[in-house]
Amino acid sequence: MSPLSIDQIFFIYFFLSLSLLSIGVIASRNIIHSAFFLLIFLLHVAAVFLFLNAEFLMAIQIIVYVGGVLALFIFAIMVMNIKDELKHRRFVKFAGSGFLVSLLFFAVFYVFLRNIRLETSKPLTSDTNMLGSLLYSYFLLPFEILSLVLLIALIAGILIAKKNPKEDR
Amino acid sequence: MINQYLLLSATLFTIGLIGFVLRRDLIVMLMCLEIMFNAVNISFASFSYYGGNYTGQIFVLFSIAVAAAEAAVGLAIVLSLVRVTGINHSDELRNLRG
Amino acid sequence: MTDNTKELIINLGPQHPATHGVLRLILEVEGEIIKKCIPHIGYLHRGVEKLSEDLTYVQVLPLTDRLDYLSSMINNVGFCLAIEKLMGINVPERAKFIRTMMAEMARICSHLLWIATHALDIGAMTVFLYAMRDREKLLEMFEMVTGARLTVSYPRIGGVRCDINDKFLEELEKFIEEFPSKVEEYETLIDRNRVWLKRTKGVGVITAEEAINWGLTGPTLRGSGVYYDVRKFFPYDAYDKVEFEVPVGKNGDVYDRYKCRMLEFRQSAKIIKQCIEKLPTGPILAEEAPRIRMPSSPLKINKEDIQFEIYLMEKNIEDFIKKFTEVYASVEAPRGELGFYIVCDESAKPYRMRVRAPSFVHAGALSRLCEGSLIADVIANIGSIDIVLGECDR
Amino acid sequence: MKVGEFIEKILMIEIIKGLWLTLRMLFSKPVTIQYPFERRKVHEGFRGRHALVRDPFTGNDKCIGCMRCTTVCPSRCIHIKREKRENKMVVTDYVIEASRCIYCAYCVEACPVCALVLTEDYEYSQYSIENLVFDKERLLKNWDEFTKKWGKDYYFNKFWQPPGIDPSRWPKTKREQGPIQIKRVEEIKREGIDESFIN
Amino acid sequence: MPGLIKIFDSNKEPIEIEDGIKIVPGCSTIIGSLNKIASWGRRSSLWPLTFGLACCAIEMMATGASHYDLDRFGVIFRATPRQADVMIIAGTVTKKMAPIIVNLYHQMPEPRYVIAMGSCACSGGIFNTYSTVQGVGEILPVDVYIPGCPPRPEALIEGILKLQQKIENELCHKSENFSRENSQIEERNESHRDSEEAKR
Amino acid sequence: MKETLYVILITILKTALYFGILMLHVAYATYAERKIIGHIQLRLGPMVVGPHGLLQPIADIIKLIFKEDIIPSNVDKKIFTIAPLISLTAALSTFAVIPVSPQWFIADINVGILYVLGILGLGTYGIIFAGWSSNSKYAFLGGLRSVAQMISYEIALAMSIVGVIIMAESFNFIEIVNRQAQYPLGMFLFPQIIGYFVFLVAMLAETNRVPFDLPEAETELVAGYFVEYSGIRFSLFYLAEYLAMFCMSALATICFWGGWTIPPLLVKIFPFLSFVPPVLWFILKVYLHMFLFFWFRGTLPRYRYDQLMAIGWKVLIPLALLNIVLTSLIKYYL
Amino acid sequence: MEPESLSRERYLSVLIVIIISLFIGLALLVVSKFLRPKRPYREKLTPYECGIPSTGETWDRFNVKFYIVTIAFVIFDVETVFLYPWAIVYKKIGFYALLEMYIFIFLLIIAYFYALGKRIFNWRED
Amino acid sequence: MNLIEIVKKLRDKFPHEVLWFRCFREECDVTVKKDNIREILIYLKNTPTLEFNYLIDLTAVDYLGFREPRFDVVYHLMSIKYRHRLRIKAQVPEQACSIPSICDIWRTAEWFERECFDMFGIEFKGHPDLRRILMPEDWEGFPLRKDYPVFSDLAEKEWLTFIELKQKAKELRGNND
Ligand code: SF4
Ligand code: SF4
Ligand code: SF4
Repeated sequence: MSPLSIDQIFFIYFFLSLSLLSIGVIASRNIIHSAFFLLIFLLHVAAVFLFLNAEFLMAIQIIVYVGGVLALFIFAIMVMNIKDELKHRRFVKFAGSGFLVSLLFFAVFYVFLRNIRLETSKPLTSDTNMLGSLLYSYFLLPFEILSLVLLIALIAGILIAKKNPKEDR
Repeated sequence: MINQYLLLSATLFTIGLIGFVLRRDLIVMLMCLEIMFNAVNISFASFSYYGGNYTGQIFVLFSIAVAAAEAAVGLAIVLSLVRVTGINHSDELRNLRG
Repeated sequence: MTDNTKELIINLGPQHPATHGVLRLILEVEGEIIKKCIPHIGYLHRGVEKLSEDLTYVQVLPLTDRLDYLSSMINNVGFCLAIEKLMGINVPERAKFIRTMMAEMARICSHLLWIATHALDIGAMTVFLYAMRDREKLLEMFEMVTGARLTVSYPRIGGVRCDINDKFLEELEKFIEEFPSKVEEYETLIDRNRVWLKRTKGVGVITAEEAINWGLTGPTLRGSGVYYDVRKFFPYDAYDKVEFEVPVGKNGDVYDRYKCRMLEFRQSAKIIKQCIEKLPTGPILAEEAPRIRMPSSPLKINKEDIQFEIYLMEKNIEDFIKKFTEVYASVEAPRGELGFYIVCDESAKPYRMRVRAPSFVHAGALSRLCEGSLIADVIANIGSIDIVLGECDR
Repeated sequence: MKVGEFIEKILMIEIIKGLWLTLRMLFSKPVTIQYPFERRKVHEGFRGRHALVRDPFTGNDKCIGCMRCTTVCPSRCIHIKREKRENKMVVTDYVIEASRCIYCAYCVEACPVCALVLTEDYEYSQYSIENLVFDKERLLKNWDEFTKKWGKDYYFNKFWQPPGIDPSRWPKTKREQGPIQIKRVEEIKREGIDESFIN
Repeated sequence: MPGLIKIFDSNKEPIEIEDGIKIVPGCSTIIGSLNKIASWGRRSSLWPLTFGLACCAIEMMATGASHYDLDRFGVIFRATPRQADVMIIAGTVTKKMAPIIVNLYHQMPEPRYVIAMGSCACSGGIFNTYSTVQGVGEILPVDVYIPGCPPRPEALIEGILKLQQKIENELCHKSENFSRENSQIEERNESHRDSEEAKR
Repeated sequence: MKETLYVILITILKTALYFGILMLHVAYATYAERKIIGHIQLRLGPMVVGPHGLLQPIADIIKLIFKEDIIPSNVDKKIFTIAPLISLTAALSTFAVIPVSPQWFIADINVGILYVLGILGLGTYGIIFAGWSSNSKYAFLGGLRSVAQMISYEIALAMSIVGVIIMAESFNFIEIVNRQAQYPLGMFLFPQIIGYFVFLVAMLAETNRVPFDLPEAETELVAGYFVEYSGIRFSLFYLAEYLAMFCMSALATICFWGGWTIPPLLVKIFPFLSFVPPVLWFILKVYLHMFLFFWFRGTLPRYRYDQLMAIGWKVLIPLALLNIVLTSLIKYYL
Repeated sequence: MEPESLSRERYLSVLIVIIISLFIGLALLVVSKFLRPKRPYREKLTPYECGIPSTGETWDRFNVKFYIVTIAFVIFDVETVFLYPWAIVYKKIGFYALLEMYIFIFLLIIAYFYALGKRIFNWRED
Repeated sequence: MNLIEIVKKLRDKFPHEVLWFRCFREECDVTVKKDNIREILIYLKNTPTLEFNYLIDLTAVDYLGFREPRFDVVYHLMSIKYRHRLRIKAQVPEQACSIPSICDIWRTAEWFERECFDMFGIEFKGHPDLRRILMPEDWEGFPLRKDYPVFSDLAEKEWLTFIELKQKAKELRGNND
């Protein structure tokens, strides 16, 4: 193995860029910039899925996250006033302590993760057929439950959003 | 090899968490949630890859779906909050309660 | 606690592809739904009324061309009618028929431009070009007779400016022959098209009563089901000698207004046909018509024609009453009733000329038509009331 | 909804009809006139650029300085300077602001000697507004330019004697006006045409 | 084209050799041919702003329609000034409208041209009244004047062709009349923007 | 390592070639549009620049390159700059996986169809960002309308393709085309007629074309989301729009018209047709769809945007679902 | 196609294409940057609003009725995604898969009708 | 009922309002005092035998130097049912330059009155939104008054914005040439 294979180089790139992008999301003053960073972030995650031989997941990531969820976010941003955010502080009052707690979290993570070994001889190949077969046979029940979850989410979403504030008063 | 992916996942998760805890803006908080979801998905996928079975991937699939549902409901809540109270900041909401 | 949304204020025009010139609308929208629509006009206010006080009656005539520049012929006719009424001139028959014919040509011309722009506004760009193609033929015919395509200055006080010849009549006949099929062409593209129906039906509804209250005229009024047409109510020129119907709508929406105008195409063609058939021979200018160099001496108005009774004023007002005679004459312009109110002080220049412009009234009614609709409907509404800013702002 | 209508709606008959129409048009001949390469013939009497008629005999303009055109002009864009010389009015300067003119041809109609004409020329856009103020020279030049293009030997403007109008309304000089000989007398002489033919 | 001049010859100023025509000494070949290309492009695709004021606008529409078809010359109407190259002022400019026209003119990217169509736009025409501007030349630099009331569609086309000729003859883009102290203003804008951002 | 470099080099060359040809096509698609619409309207379209106006698109591009590019004050400068790039990149990179013949493609990935769907949706973000960042109300409304359009039609588009996937049992483009070659007409068009209809309508909506050209509706929103864009940035949007049209046409061709397959039935009747190279056949089909775009533009009025959403949700999605159910049933029992 | 052949090379090509696409856009921008005139000044940079100086805020809180549709969109999007793997495998798995998906679609239709009943697609009316 | 009868009827109803009437070329105009103009118009509109339900036009005329109440506000009424027109004129003096608004009787009067205000400076009492309509908001003077200049050169009466505009244009041009 050469000191840095192409894969390695890419991984380092993705590591850095993903970290930076996510920092960009949380640190941007302007929400639409956050959304933009999130867009690139999600695309990068899709690329990472490729490295894990999850071709289908990449496509789904792009379609659902980039095409769906992000649209929802951007739309919400467009509907709401962003000027507020620009005028106000970006972070909550107890920012310091929250930061520390999170770092602690990371430390714990790190300690645990360091020791995981899961090296099989033959890494997974990409086969959507297999994935589908599994999904619709072995994971039948979760799948149906999921569809219920989605139904409920839709109903809940509509119920919550449709509520007319004028009637409340 | 899996460690590097897990490390990546952990890093992203932490960043998301930091954002979630620190940011005031509800929409950004939801975005951070998405980052965390993605971080978890990466680890799932890497488990699947290195573990040699598809369960992880299927979990990612489910997780993506749930994340979408979460985002939908979450944003609906945020939006109706904003519509009713005009506030989209977490700490102000907290003040509202108290 | 309020609903925390604000209206977005959008400024539509004066430079906007769909405002037919320089109309400006200020729209307060919520989402895309219009809460309030405030028309602003005056961007083409050229001071015609004031300027005409400084010109002789004959010189004012070319000015009227430039009021409603889509149907300048009809404007000219309206102005001439007013002056003829004032001076008591009897227009020769032939001139009357020629005027009627020309006026109907101008109506077709104007409606063609209307359907063109209306369709373009709603997105059917091809109708625009087809209509313009046929309009071009009419313009060419205008050019043949009058020497200009748009600003014709053709009618004259007491008649028309020059006679028409057989070649013109031939071409006109040919045009009228094939015109209905051309109208069908436009209708194929839009009339039953589902997109068009969706965009026009039930949009910008105004009831008959409201339409009268808002002072709408012409096809815009008739679309709401009110039967009022100057050509029928107060016939002028040769309109009492030709047969035609006045199409009337029902619902008062954009579609009905559109339909009214589409039917008027055919009626106009019918009128022209009759005019060609019935065209008498004879002079085209009345004997007593003023010369092109209007006399600077007082205008001859027979004082016997003025009847008056004074009730509450001292007698010395009598001179005043005799000095200032006034008339109001109106024509059915493509947009509606175009009236000229002329106050004459016996000089060669009008003391006051007032143009009652249908576009002005219609533009005022826009705020009523647009409220509660969407931005796209505003465009459809502007198209359906067919305003010309030159006339609106004068 | 009737069945027929329903079927029509499902099959989108009206849209297909529209599409068929446009398809037909796609293959029919365009009506475009390719202007700089081919021109539509302008109808006689089109009210275009001004010109002063050049008298074929004298080679000069025919204006007698009666000022009728100035008074009749609605946009007041004709300016005439006159001088009294040897008991005769002489027009020293004749200016038309073409950029103000509205091309109503009142001046043409009013002129008792048919000295003025709105030619069928229409291509005279300019880079500078000063070039749109025509003085006497320019107006005569306009006439020359126009006649060069005209192609016929005679020219007659419709607004000199609007057809259908009782000639008794015109001054005598105008009643007698016939078509204008375009070529100059010298040229005619050179070509040897009978002089009595003119007028 | 200041950009080019900067690349090839940064310290030479263009000099004016004729009215409206400027050349840059010493860097003729490259700039010359590029310029030719540029002016060919500009000339061949003049996009006017959809902007009608009065009667003349109707003739302008007719010019765009099938019989005359401006598209033949690559002329297509754009609705926003940002994408337009030429402003055809078709109709009477009133005093109320004047600021708007000037505003629109300013919003057009350079190089930009103005055609005054019709007597009204050229000089106010018959409307010598209290409310009309006597010629758009009073408020804007006009490139081509087209007389007529309204000018025939052919006349408008001829005017556009004249403008094309003018563009072709430009060796460098004509000196913009309204671009005084641009750099300063730009700097001011930039600093303004920065300070706004800093405020946040 | 070396191999990879080799692959990279080849790909770059291939891409350059492919894109070069593609760009030429795009440029001349604008020309074709002007010509076709011109003739529909009894005009001639570009005539003067070059013989029959053939150099017109080139002149346009040159003009735009040499044109000043205004970034108005108060816009969100970063997003304003990036937005057209997003649109263009999204539109261009879909072509990475679109094969034009069995041999001609840049990359042949297994989930090609999903990739194209996903990336095409990305182009909308360019529009949204452009509308949002322009600080102009028209642009803003254009952006909003774009969202509305996207949320109404993306699902219909995605669902309309499910039928094809059921028939082809693959996400791979080449596989899909090969499957169609087994049919006598060489296309899924007839079994999938409902799906095709839905796809066609959704395709028009996705590419913002008449009758769904609301985000840039000229007579309503002036120029919609690119109101403030000038010069080269505007041309990037323009390019992206036409690229998206090409991409959609290619997608329709591959999914419903059998890509480069020559209908076997036709070959039987006219054997000489088999000598026509598949690429030509493919391009022909693509241009057929491009022609449809232009033709509709020349014929139809524009929908209002609540109606447009209603059509997407109330007509197309039920139709697409119906198509899925029918196809799966028939396919299962066949 | 054998699954083993998922080589990253293919995606490498995709990546290259993406990079080249970006590059084309950037190149156009950069080239034009050197060629075009640049003379910004205050009037030129004002936002366009039909010639009138802009009034009011563009980035303001803005009431859009159809954001509920967006929620429905996301949910439906997810559901569509699950149709894809099913579409290629259901025949192999057998009738169960078909049935399962019909149940799924049925739930989808319930959701659809719920949304329809709540009139969220008629957003203009309320 | 012909026009003369209508006028007679009107006079009987409002004996203290009608100043005079005149008939010329089959048109009648009635000059009235301005104070009760609303009542007169409402009467004309709502009386079943008259039913002048349509306001064609509303304008004003300036008789500067000819008559004392300087302005006439002119209403053109029409009855769609009976097909006749009537002209009502109300005298408005220069000093108390105002007249009751009739916006609530006919909505169309809203703009007509605004125009009248814009052009003549006649104030319509009770108008909901009396602003200039044709001229810019900050324009000075009332153009259609007889003492207002016709021609473009307004000298010191010129609209300030336009002066600025011209000034700026000149300045910018001067800098370059
Ligand atoms: S044509 Fe009319 S405006 Fe022109 S100079 Fe003659 S009279 Fe005057
Ligand atoms: S009317 Fe004729 S003769 Fe008299 S001044 Fe004018 S041009 Fe000369
Ligand atoms: S020049 Fe003539 S046609 Fe043109 S706008 Fe002025 S008056 Fe109208």
